[in-house]
This record gives sequence, structure tokens and C-alpha cells, in this order.
Amino acid sequence: MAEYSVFSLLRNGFNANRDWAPAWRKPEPKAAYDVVIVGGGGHGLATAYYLAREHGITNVAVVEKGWLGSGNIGRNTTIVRSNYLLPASIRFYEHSLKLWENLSHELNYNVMFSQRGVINLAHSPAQSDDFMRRGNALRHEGVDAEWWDRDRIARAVPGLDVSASARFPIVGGLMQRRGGTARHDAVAWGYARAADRRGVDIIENCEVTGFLRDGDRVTGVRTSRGDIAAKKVAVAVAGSTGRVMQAAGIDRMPIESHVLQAFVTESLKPTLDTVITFGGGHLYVSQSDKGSLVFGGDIDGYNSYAQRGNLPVVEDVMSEMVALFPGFARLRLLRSWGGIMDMSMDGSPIVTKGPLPGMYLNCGWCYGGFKATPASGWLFAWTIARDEPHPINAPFTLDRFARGLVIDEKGQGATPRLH
Amino acid sequence: MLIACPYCGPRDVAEFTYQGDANRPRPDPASTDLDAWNDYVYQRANPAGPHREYWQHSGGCRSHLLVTRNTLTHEIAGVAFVRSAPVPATKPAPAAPRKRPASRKAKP
Amino acid sequence: MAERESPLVPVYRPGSHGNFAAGAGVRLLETRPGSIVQAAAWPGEERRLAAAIAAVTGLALPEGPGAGAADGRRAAFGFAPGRVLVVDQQDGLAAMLSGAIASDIGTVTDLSHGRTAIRISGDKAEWVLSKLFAIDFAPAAFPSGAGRATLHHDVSALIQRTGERQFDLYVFRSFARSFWTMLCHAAAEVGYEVA
Amino acid sequence: MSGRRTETGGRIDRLRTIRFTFDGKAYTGHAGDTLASALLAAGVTLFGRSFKYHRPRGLVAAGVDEPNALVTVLRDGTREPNVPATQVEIFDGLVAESQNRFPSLSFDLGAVNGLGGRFFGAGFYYKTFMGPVIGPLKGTRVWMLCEWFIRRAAGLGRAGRAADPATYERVNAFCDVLVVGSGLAGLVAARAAALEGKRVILAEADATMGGSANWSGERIGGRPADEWAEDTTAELAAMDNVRLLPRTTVWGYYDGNTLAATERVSGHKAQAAKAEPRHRTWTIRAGTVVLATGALERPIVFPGNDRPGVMLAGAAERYANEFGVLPGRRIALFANNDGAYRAAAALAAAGAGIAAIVDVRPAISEGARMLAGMAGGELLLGHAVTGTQGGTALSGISVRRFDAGRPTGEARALPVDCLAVSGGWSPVIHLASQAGQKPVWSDERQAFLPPEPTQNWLGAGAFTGAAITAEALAQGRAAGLKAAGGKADRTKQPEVEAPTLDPAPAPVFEIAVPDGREKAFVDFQHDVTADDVRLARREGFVSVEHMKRYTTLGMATDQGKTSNVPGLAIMAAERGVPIPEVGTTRFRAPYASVSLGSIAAERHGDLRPARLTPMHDWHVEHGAVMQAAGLWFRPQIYGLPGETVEQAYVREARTVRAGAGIVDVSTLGKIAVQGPDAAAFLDRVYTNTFSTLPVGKARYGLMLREDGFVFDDGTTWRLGENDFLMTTTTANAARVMQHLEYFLDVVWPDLRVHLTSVTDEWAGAAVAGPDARKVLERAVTGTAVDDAALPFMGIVRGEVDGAPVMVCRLSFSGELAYEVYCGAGHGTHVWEALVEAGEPFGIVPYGLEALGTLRIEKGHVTGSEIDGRTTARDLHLDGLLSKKKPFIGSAMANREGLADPDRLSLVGVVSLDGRPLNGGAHVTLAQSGPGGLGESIGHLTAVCYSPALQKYVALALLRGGSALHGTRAFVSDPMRGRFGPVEIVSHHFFDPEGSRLHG
Ligand SMILES: Cc1cc2nc3c(=O)[nH]c(=O)nc-3n(C[C@H](O)[C@H](O)[C@H](O)COP(=O)(O)OP(=O)(O)OC[C@H]3O[C@@H](n4cnc5c(N)ncnc54)[C@H](O)[C@@H]3O)c2cc1C
Ligand SMILES: NC(=O)c1ccc[n+]([C@@H]2O[C@H](COP(=O)([O-])OP(=O)(O)OC[C@H]3O[C@@H](n4cnc5c(N)ncnc54)[C@H](O)[C@@H]3O)[C@@H](O)[C@H]2O)c1
Ligand SMILES: Cc1cc2nc3c(=O)[nH]c(=O)nc-3n(C[C@H](O)[C@H](O)[C@H](O)COP(=O)(O)O)c2cc1C
Ligand SMILES: [Zn+2]
Repeated sequence: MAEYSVFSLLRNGFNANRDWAPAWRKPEPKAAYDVVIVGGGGHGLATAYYLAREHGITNVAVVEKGWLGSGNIGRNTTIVRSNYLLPASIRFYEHSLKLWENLSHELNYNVMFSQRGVINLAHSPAQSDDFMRRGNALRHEGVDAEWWDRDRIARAVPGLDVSASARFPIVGGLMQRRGGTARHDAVAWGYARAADRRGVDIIENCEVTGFLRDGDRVTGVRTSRGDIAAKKVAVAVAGSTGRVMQAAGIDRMPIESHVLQAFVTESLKPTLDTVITFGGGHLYVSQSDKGSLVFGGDIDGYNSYAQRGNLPVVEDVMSEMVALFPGFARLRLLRSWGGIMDMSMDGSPIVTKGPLPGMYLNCGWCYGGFKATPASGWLFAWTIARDEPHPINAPFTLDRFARGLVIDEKGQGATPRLH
Repeated sequence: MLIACPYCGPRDVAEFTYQGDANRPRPDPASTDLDAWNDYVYQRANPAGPHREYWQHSGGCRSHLLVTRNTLTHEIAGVAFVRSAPVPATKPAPAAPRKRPASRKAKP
Repeated sequence: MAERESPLVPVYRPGSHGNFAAGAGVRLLETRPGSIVQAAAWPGEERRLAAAIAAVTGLALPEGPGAGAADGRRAAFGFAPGRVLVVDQQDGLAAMLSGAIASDIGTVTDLSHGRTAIRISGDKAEWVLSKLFAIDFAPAAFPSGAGRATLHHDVSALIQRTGERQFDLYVFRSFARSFWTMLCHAAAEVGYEVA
Repeated sequence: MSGRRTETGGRIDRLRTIRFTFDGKAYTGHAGDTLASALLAAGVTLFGRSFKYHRPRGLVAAGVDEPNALVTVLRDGTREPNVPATQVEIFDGLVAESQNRFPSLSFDLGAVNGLGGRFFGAGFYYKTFMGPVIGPLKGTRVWMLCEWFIRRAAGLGRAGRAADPATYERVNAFCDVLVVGSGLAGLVAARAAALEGKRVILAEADATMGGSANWSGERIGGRPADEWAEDTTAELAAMDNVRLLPRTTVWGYYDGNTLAATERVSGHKAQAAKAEPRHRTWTIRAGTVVLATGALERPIVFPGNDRPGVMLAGAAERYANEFGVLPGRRIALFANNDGAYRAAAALAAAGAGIAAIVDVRPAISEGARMLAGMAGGELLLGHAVTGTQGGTALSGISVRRFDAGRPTGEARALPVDCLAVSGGWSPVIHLASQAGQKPVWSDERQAFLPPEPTQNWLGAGAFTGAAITAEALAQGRAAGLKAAGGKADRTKQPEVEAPTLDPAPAPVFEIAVPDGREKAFVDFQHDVTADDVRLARREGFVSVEHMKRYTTLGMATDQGKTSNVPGLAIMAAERGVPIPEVGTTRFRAPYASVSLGSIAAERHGDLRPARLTPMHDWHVEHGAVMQAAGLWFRPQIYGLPGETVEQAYVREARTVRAGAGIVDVSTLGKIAVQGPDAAAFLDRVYTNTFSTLPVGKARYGLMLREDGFVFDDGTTWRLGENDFLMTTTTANAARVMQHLEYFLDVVWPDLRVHLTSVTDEWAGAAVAGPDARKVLERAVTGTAVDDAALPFMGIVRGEVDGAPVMVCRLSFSGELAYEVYCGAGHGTHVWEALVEAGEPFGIVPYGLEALGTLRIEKGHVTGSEIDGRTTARDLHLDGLLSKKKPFIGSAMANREGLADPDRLSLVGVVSLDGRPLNGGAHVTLAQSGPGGLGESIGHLTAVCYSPALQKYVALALLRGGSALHGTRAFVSDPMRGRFGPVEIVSHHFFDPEGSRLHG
């Protein structure tokens, strides 16, 4: 399949674009693979790609129940950053950010990763101290972080209400310049194409309905398109983790599936350059290349697999948007949607071997798994290939809850809706 | 979404606080069985379909309600006061035997 | 006895406001009752509680959720299982109720300082309240005397209908000033008079 | 001005002239005009530029479905971008401008993009702009440079920066029956339900009720349909149980039959009434919903179909019949169904010349043939339009024979200035589909019909695919009656006079012209062409959702109202599968764009309420700098003129240690815990024991979460045998309350305990300092306050200047201290009395900073240390963990992760270089500095200048904890560039024996 470049674009342009080939094949599933990955989201696809690229394991299938990217990879607000608080998280997400920085080249697919910066606004001295703690934690891990005072933020973000009379006046913000946004769908398509080019079979419209077992050991998957044997089965189904693990006989997990809504306004000329998050409530907003403001806030806060939410959160998010940018009241909401989040009990992911022999598990991404996509795939592939975790994902086990080794960024304990 | 509080009548979901899975029996307070506590504190059935869950009518009468709601459609099949329909205090009744995670004993 | 201070003082502006040219749609009043008391029964003791309240206040509480009564001076209504808010323009109700409600019936909690009472009346009272609360104010759904517990975002409110076009609201004192401002804002469209 | 207004006809008020400007030019129109109809009447054909290629575009539609004619309305000093001109009612003084063009609408430099069109096919940007793979330009820099230009070229209107001065509000409504859409179906549904005595709301997006009756030209009950609709509307308006909501778009169908609608209250008026909101969002909770939302016409895809002057046939008919405007003088029609014939006749009747009716079908119904005769012009059956001519306005079309699905023969040129197209109708099933159910394809109607209801709704009219008025009326009545639970119909089916037409269109969606040079557009606004759809298929993006995302078809401001079905029909044809196999993309709220302000509504500008203590005004009057603490506001310092924050709090704290200070503690959460089982309950929720607490005493208590981590702390006072007053931290008050209520309701329903929030009942003032008792002695009457009457943790009742008070002797500052509680309404009164009593001792009010300083000196923990991740052991509070009884969290508190000696634990830190320490700074054992950072072992949680120690000190959570006491370390604060030596010490900086508080 042809490399993508300016030249191929020109050549095809002169040729009425007739010669473009499918970005990935649509193969029939084989009877057996070395590795079957359940879930054609960002993490499943990235895992397949890194298995092939980093570990030379190419006899791999990714099975996806719907169309590729129909899960959260296709419905997130695209924020990428690594400015977490706890060292284990920082190392994970920074590993990811480094991979992001060269991802388009690696995949030969423009995922439009744009390092336009992420500013987390602080609204009180106590919150500033919290952000300083975080910024310092980052700096000690070698990750970029800087403090922007209110005036600097005001200059960089016109339209933002920086007045002292705001209900939650802005006192400053934690800026991570290397953070930014990427084109969500392109990440799925780019990984799919790159994995496919290395021989991975991507099988859409193929739902895993059960697991093949030899005693305790998982030996393959039962799907809507037949049984597929596998030496190793890796599960990366994000919001569907509960359902899929139930099919493996594991009826309880430290996961609740919640719906998170997201929103876009109609397209606008450039009006917001960086990603902004509001610390007086919960809101994050950026402007897409197409010109829409893409934004979201809290999860609805109840178990759901419905991919749609309800009005209270819509109202909350719009209120916060208008509080932050009083001029945006006249902008118009174009579309809203929902995605199902795998909220874990401490707000951190699980990337691990097990829980059954022959099985590997990747889940618990909560609000933040898009940014993790490259590292999640990279580390999961490592764990699958070597049968042991990489030091970076070693803390992100499933038994950390029982043992009390939780990674609780928000300090909220086992209440998923609060993470 | 409306939840029909048995005291207040149907009210908007904004008046309620979600309190999660109602199928988690709390171990005997004096129990030191960490597995049982881990089950209670951290493990969730998280089903796709009917779900028995607690909601508090925090913006109304403040009662805790036992709500049966379909997580695929958000349809609510039933609402009752928790007080008049308490869950068994100690007996776990999982549908299938719980599989212990294989990595349980392994330390990193 | 020290004078009780209202949290509304700096924002309470008697007179007509908003779009009142064609007559004010509602009238707003802080009623400043002397006593606001919660009486709460143990499960099964609700009738004895109602009897005790009747003995103290003379108000006969109908049975059923949210049921209440008001006689202009005193008011009482249920707002949660076993819980009744009892209000009297006079001080001293808490002590009287404590005397009447034995510990095997329930408890009495004095909230006279902790809640601010606001009365809204007039043709547009239902309309204005509908802007703030997601409950049905139509008389068929919310009859006279009845009470409701609801909230406007962060502000909890207990509401009793005390007339065909009149409602008494009880909100947490610390929120009262914000709430009042919000209420005035909602009422401005139809014009309002602060008594 | 070319003048396209007809002499007579239309529903506009010709006696009322309205003046407005568009792109700086003055125009007039009439009451009842939209910006689109008024400009069209003035001869304007060019309304906008497309998104990608910046192609000139005119009006396609007359309603919400308009993809091209987007304008920015300038008003109140702010901008409202991207409003379809068809949705703007004109008013005197309206100022609107066109968008996405530079320098002007007629000459737009961005149009060069069109030249490169062949390279800018769907998804081209995924294939390029990545920059070199190696070298200094690898990474994201090249892309970000290209992106800068792309972002500027993309986008539609410009957002305003100034705050929107308008007000918005929300209202909650309840009804038995909500009828959405006031076409004939909706009107009769509303009437049928209303006559049953039900509470009915009828919401209509347009300014007038009536829907297509306002321009159909049909007759009902012997009268013009629009007049019949007017009468019916008047009849409904007169009924008490009916609420009519014109200008109200129902945009979201949420769970529990909760619908969101936005009413445009005053934006269309030249002058809003006093305090009138611009928009109002209705949250409607309906028993039953009748969806009577009608249908939207679709265009046909053919080369050059985006030329200004090509519009939908129904729109052309509507401009003529409703607005009295002719969209052209010489008009051709192009159709695959009978509907366009009515338009042809209407346009002819209004005075336009009909050049031809081009129909892909070889044969048509009698009714259509009759209408064609009335319209005049050629009837070209079995023909198709294969091209258009003209620049920024249409000058002619090419027509060829159309046979077996493809054009054949020579092209014929027809000079026309308007082409009215009808590709069939798509029912407006958006609301019905929002719950995610799949709509059902009808081969007969060539349309998706509503899905099975997932909520309580009924459908009526064109929404269900009923294309014939009599059927729409019958359905409306039936739906209204059923929704109302009625039996016998009280209304009569009115007589309809309308031409008999065949509602089934031919299954033709695209006229593909092989080797055609001209682009054929599917999604006008996003410039998605039929070739883009084909490219998507070629590249494997064959799922309808992939096609959408790859080509952006249907993602524009109109959400594909006109383009979705043609787009997926083309994909189906390419794949050789039936249309339902391709399916539609998912419908989502909002049905039509809605202002963010209207959803934010009353919270606009005042996001959350402010929570004020009873003494708030006193603090402000006495120079306090107020600081947000959750929703509360609390004094930070009471600064004197010229004082810095540090000077102020040091002065305040020093005064407390030297004499007396007073601080407002009213924000502490307070919960009345009452009942015979109250003590037992507290034993279960606190780690320590409360049942042994005597009446009249208080005790400090610690709570854990179920997972064994520290949750909250505070003192609880035993006021009576069965009567406790629990205090919580300010921040956790609501959560603690919920936590306790949960346990009472769910876990221990057998306990007889009542919990009531009394936070607001009590005002609290803490009087602290060596002179505190003397202050109290002066202020408090009715009780002694000496050590015997009021020992440490004792409680007495008395009065302060006539106000009853409760006094508890407890200390957060480490000084002799008392908390004085009184009824909140007496708060300021008591506070002032205490301040006055303290005057001889130089009492000062102190704020959060001094409070923090005093507690840091004592090593007391608060929210910065109880951050949800710390254990009792980490905070050296394990002495409070009772071993005699279980309590919430007891079992989980000893897990290995919580007992790990490597955990961060509480220490004190002293600055050794005499410089201030900063909250959030980290600590390293190795030298840290700008040149290189050592390994962090933890962070400072709270910092201050300690007047008692005369040093800058901090509390910290460090790995190693107490074992590090006496160690020299380094503060490492790269965020603020602050590095320097510190000593790690015990967190009990000051008076560790506690001698002072017993003083
Ligand atoms: C609204 C929203 C906004 C978000 N914003 C951000 C953000 O700004 N930044 C950020 O970092 N993160 C964000 N996230 C989180 C992020 O999108 C997710 O954490 C991440 O995409 C999850 O990983 P994934 O891509 O592999 O998941 P998914 O894309 O959901 O992949 C899982 C796949 O598994 C498939 N699957 C499920 N069950 C089966 C089965 N039985 N058989 C076969 N396949 C199956 C699903 O169809 C799905 O395609 C957001 C999420 C949402 C919903
Ligand atoms: N061939 C067809 O399918 C077709 C198409 C259009 C009209 N018609 C004719 O229309 C008539 C049927 O009338 P009808 O009442 O079904 O449709 P209608 O088109 O006359 O009325 C629908 C009304 O609903 C309103 N509406 C749509 N969505 C809305 C929303 N979300 N919120 C508020 N209002 C909304 C529209 O503004 C419109 O006024 C018949 O005369 C029929 O012949 C038929
Ligand atoms: C970053 C981002 C930007 C989006 N921009 C648009 C947009 O400009 N127009 C649009 O119609 N939808 C936009 N969407 C929403 C999608 O149309 C779609 O709703 C979302 O991917 C979820 O899919 P679903 O609605 O099919 O469930 C965007 C989605 C994302 C994640
Ligand atoms: Zn209730």
C-alpha cells in the first residue's frame, strides 16, 4: 500500500483520486492467531501495532464489534497532556506524550497532534498550591510545566473572563505547552492502517460473545463470526469491560461504566488557541481545526451503556462554558453525544496480565484514556509479548485495590463517579 | 430522567445522588475477611441491562431509594425506599462463582 | 432578648421592580417567623407525631406525603418520611414541641435561625417558581397546604402552598441572599413588589 | 434593486416596512419576512461562501434546513455567528453580515481553494503536512505551521469576545400532552387532546403556527389552509388548558419523557420589553408526546447543483406563497416526485415564468400532469438536469434524457435564473431517534420512517410518512385523542381540497455524469461531493459512520438535514447494497442549533450561589479580604492600610498568642445527631468512642472511608443523652452528611437516629489566646466560664448580650480557646459583643491565613493533609483508631498498601535560609536547584511564617516521615524557582505538651 505524502496526494489528484486503496483490509477472521485483541478502539489498535512493530508479533487479530473506532476513541474531546500528580501516572502519561510527538511520522498518517498547550485554571490560593505541587512533581520527573499568572493567561486567551468579579476568579494556571489535541478518528485510522500494513488482521463487525477455555486458561474467543483460537487474548474494550469480563466468567470488576457527554458548537474562525480547563467546576474546552469548540464536563454519574446522557449535565457544562467565556453565550450548540467510560475505583487504569491465564487486561481509563493511547498500546504490547509488565505499567495492576496500593489522583476513594 | 420517589413523586434526576450498585452486601462490621471487604468496597457487577442501584433523593426528602433501572435504556422498572426493602446484610449471592484474579498473590 | 437579623437586609428593597408597569405579577415578602422547627417521627410513630403537633399548634395534618395545613399564623407540612416542618410566627415553638414529643415518638430540631422564610404571592407565582424548581406547581398537583422538598441547583428549599396563589419557601440561611437575588431576577420579567 | 416581490399574495404585512442592513448595505422588507425572504425580494442571490472551497452559494431552503445562507447577526455589541438567514425574522435596525469570505462576499480570496479541489478531496489532510520524518523538523512543528493556515481558512462565522449582555432563563413545564410541530397534524392533535380537558403544550419552531399549511395553497374546510390554521390556533389560544409556544424549537428528547425546547423570546424584536430574556429554555416533562414535526425536502445531486439559484422546490413554493417573493423570473423544476408540480403551479400563479419541468420519471400521475398544465412550460419526462451555468447566479441549466438510471443523449441548454429541485421528502424523525433506535427504511416513500418508540410518544402527519393532507389530519386527530386517553372523537375531519398526487418518489438520488468536470455536491456547507463519497468507499470508509467522519458529510451546522439521505444512497449504490443496509448516522440533540446561553440560562453570569456566614457583612466592613472556600466566603486577612498579606496574618496570629483573637467558624459543617441510638451510631462512624462521652462534653473524632483512608475530622458535642452536635470540616460537610445518611438508611436502618443539617442554625466564633477566658468572662452571662465550670472540652450554656449561646472550650490554635455558638440570626450581635468585650485585651479578628498559621505551628491537620490519600498513621492520628470495636474503615485500614513504611507521612519543615516556603513545593534530600533537581521525597502541604518560632515553617508529607526528623534537606520548587536548605522536624512546632491550651 502506498506511502502517504504530498507526492502521492498530487499524483492521485491528477488521477481523479481513483487509485487510493483501502486504508486497511477487511479480512475474514482466520481460525487461530498468536494474539487476539478484543476491541478496535485506540488502545486495541495501538496494541496490535506495537506488538508488530516492537515485538515482531504479527499474527494478530483485532476484533471489533462495530465499526472501527465506534467507541470512545471516536467520541472524546481529544485532549492530550501528561500533567498528572502522582509519579506512577506522570511516568505513564509522559511516556505517551513522547510517543505522540512522533506519532504521525511513525504511522505515516497525520493524526494532527497539535501541541497548542493545555492550561488548567486555578481559582484560589489553595488550588494554586495544588497545581504548584503538581507542576513541581512534573518537573521532578523531567516533564514540562509552568505557571502562568492571570495577566499572561488573559493575553493568551481573549474572551476569557479574568475579572475579579467572576464567581470563581482566575488567579493563574498550570500550563503544559507540550500538551494539546489530536484528531481522534485519525488516531484510530492511523493505527489501523499501520498495523494492517504490518500484517495485523482488523476484523470489524465481529463481537466477542464468549471466551474459549481450557480449564482456567483462555484459549481464544467466541465471536459473532465464529470461534477464533489464540495463544493470548488481550481485552481492551474500555466502557464494555464489565460486559466482556462477564463473558469470561468474571462477574465483578473494580469498574463501573458511566456515560460522559461531550459537545461541539458550530464552526467558528479561530477563537481559542489552547486547551483550557476550568478549576471552579469541571469543564475542558478546545477548538478543533474545523473550527468547532469541543467541550465537556462531568460524567452523568450513573451506570450506563446507552452512549447518551441527560439534561442536568448539559446545563452544568453550558453554564460553566458561559461563566468562563461570557461572550460564548451567543454561540450555538451544534451536537452532543455520549461515550461509555470505564470508571475505575481509584480513577487510574489497569494494564496488566491476567486475571485469567492466557488473558491480558487493559481498562479503567476513566476520563483520560485518549491521551494514553500510544503508551497504553506500547506497554500493553510489552506486557503481552513478555508476559510481564514494563516498570511503567507495573503499578497499574488489578490487585492493587485489594492490597491498598491505589493510585488515586483525586483522592476520592472507591466512588467512581467522583474520579 | 425522572425517578419516582415514593415520598415526593417523580422528580428530575438532578435532585438525586447516585449511590451505586445495590448488590453489595456489607460484611459483618467485625469481620476481618479482607476478600469480603474488597468485594464490597471495590467490586461491581456493572451489568448491561437491569441494575439494582441506590439513589439518594438528596435534593428532596433525602431518602435512599432502591431503583431498578436498565443501564442500556435508562428505563426505570421500580423504585422503593431502601429502608423498607433492605438488601440482605451479609449474604453475598453472585450469579456465578467469582473468579479470583490470577495475579492476586503475585507481588510486583 | 436580642433582635434576630435577617440575611436579606442588604438586598431587601421594598417597592416595585422589574417590568411592573402593567402591575406586578408577584409580591415577595420575608415573613420572619419566630419559630421554624423540624419534628421527626420514628418509623411507625407518624400518627402520634401528628397528634402532638396538633395538640401544640391546633393544626390538623392530613395523612400522606407532603400533606400540610396552615392557618395564617402557624403552618405545618410533611417534607420527608416522618418529618414535618412546623412554623409559628411566635418564638418558643421548639420548646413546646419538645414537651409534646416524647423520645419514643421522635425528635425535635430547632431551625428557627437556620432557615429563611420567603413568601411569594400573586398571579404569576407559579410561573416565577417554575423558573427555579422542577416541580409541578399547578393546584391539581400541588394543593393548598401541601409541602414539597426540592432544590434549585445547590439551594435546597422546602415549599408550602399557603394559598391559591401563595407559596412559602424555606431556604438555608447561608444561601438566602443568593437565592433572593435569583428569585428577584426570575420575577423581574413579570414585575415584582417587595413588601 | 431588482425587485422580486410579487404584487399581491403572501402572508407578509405589506403595510409595515422594516429597515435593516446586510453587509453594510441598507434594505427594506415587510413584517413577516425572514432575512432570507427580504434579501431574496431585493434581488440578492449570493448569500454565503462554502466551508472548504469558498464557493459562492445562494439559498437552498426556507427553513431550519438551510445549509448555505449563514449570517452573523450583530446586536448588543456582540456577535451571533452562523444563523441561517431563513431563521432570522427581520426587525427595524437588524444588522447582519455574511461570513467566511475575505475581503467581500462577491470577491473572496479563499475561492482559490476551489482550484486545488482535486487535491483536497475527503481526508486529504491525513495524508500530508506531516513534515520530514527525521531531522530537526520532525515532530509536530511542520504540521502546526500548516495547521495555522488551515485553521484560518476553516471555520464559519467569527465569535464575539465581548460578554453577552442578554439574559436567558429556564422554565420547567409539566403537561399531559406535548405536541411538537404545529402543522395541520400538530394543530388537530393539540385540539383533540385539549378537548379532552388535558393540559396541552403545542410547540412550534416557526414564528407562526400552521407549518406547511401557511404555504401549501391547499383549502381546508372550504377556506385557504393558512386561514384554517389561523382559526384553529385562535381556538386553541382561547383554551385555558393549552399553552401555545411559537418560536420554540424542541431540540432534545431525554429520558423519562423529558424534552428540552428553546423559545426565542425577544431576539426577533426591535426592542425587548424590560427584563425580558432573549431566549428561554423549556424543560418539559410530558405524559405523552405527539411528534408532528413534518418532513424536509431533499435535493438531487447533480453536477453544478450548488450554483446560487438552485433551490428546493418546496422552498421556492414557500417563498412565493408565504412571503410573496419569486426566487426567479424564469424557473425550471427538477423532480423525482409529484411534489414539485404543486410548486410549479404556485410559482406560475405568483407570476413566474416556468421554463420547464424536468422529471426523471418517464410517467407521472394525473394530478401532476394537471398541475404541469397549470404551470405552463415544457414537461420533460424521463429527463434530468446534468449541469448548470452562471457565476454567482444561475443563468442556465443543461438537460439530458435520463434512461435506466443514467443520462443519455445530447445536452440541451435552458436559460433559467432559478432551478427548483425536489428529490423527495425525509420525515423529521430526529427527536424520535435520539434515544438511539434505528429508523425504518420505506421503499415506497424512499425515506427513513420513525423507529419504534422507546418513550411515550405517538406520531402524526408527514413525520410518519403521511404525505397527503387528509391523512395527516386524520393521524393528528387520532394521535391527539389517544395521547389524551380519550375515546370518542369530539372533532370533525375537515374537508380537504388538494390536488391528488402520488406520494412515492422515484429512487433517484444522484445524476452521475461520467467524466463530468463539475462537482456534484451532497453536503453543500461542507463541500462534500458525490466523488468524496466514492473516495471514502474506495478507501474502505464504507460504514455510514465512517463515511460521515471521513468526508464530514452531515457534520455541518445543518447536521445533514438535506444531505444525509442522498449521501448514504450514493454509498449504497456504490456498494451495491440496499439503503437500509448502509443505514443512517446517529441522531443527536440538539435537533437544531441552540444558544449556549439559553441552556446555561439563569446560571449565566452567576454560576453558583455564594454561601455567606451570618457575620459576612461585618467582615467586609472591617476590611476583610474575602476568600472563596467551596461555596462559602471567608475572611483571609483583615488587613490594615499598607499591610502585606504576610504582615497582616503575622500580626493577627501574634496577637492571638499574645492576647486574644476571634475568628468566624460558622462554616464548619454541623449535624444534629439525635435519638436513642445516636451514641451507638457515632461509635460506628468514628474511629474512636463516643458512647462514653459525658453529656456536656465534646470530643475530637476521626472518620475513615470504607476503604480505610481518612475521610474527615471534627469535634462532636454531647448536648444531651440522645442529642449530639457533630461538626465537620467546611469542605466535607455535605459529603459527611450523605455518608452518615447512607449508613442509617442502607446499612443500619434499625438504628433510631435522626440527622439534620444545622450548619446554618448556628453562628460560631472561636475566641483564642491567653486572654480568651477574660474576654468570655466579660461577655458571657448566666454561666461561669472558669476552669472548673468549663474545663477543656467542656460545654456550658449562657447568654451574650441577651442572646443565648453555647460555649465549648476547645482549641485549634493551641491556645486557651473557646467556640461560642449562637443562633445564626444573633451571629453579628454576639460577635460584636465578643469583640467589644475583647477590646481591653487588644482582641483582633483573624482570618484563614492566621488560622492556618496557628494550626501549622501546632501541627494540626486540615484538608491539605486529609487529601483523600492519607491514612491515620500517615497523619500520626493512629492513636484514635479504637481497637475495642469495629468502625467504618477499620477492616480495610491495615492493608499492606496502607501500612507501607514508605508512605508519605506528616512532618514539619523549617526554612534554613530565612526565606519563605511555598505551598506545593517539593522536598529533596540531595541538593536541588535550577541546574538539576534531586529526587522528590514529597511536598509541603501548608506554609507560613511562624511568629512563635520566628521562622518560615511548613507541614509536609514526606517519604520517610518521622525517621527524617533532624535531617537537613532541600526545598525544591522549580515552578517558582525557589530552592534552599530546610530542616525536617516534628510537626509539633509549638508547645508540643499543650500547656497553653490548659492555661
Ligand atoms: C466524551 C468523552 C470525552 C473524552 N475526552 C477525553 C480527552 O479529552 N482526553 C483523553 O485523554 N481521554 C478522553 N476520553 C477517554 C478516552 O476516549 C478513552 O479513555 C479511550 O478512548 C478508551 O480507550 P479505547 O480507545 O481503546 O476505547 P474504545 O474506543 O471505546 O474501544 C473499545 C472498543 O471495544 C469494542 N468492543 C466492546 N465490546 C466488544 C466485544 N464484545 N467484542 C468486540 N469488540 C468490543 C468497542 O466497540 C470499542 O470500539 C473521553 C471519553 C469520552 C467518552
Ligand atoms: N410529501 C411529504 O412527505 C410532505 C412533506 C411536507 C409536507 N407535507 C404536507 O404537510 C402536511 C402535514 O403536515 P404536518 O403537520 O405533518 O407537517 P408540517 O410540515 O406542516 O408541520 C411540521 C411543523 O413542525 C415544526 N417542527 C418540526 N420540528 C420541530 C421541532 N423540533 N420543534 C418545534 N417545531 C418543529 C415545523 O416548523 C413545522 O411547522 C400535509 O399537508 C402534507 O401533505 C407532506
Ligand atoms: C473532537 C470531535 C469533534 C467533533 N466535531 C463535530 C462537528 O464539527 N460536527 C458534528 O456534526 N459532529 C462533530 N462531532 C461529533 C460526532 O458527530 C459524533 O456525534 C461523535 O463522534 C459521537 O458519535 P455518535 O453521535 O455517532 O454516537 C465531533 C466529535 C468529536 C469527538
Ligand atoms: Zn423524595
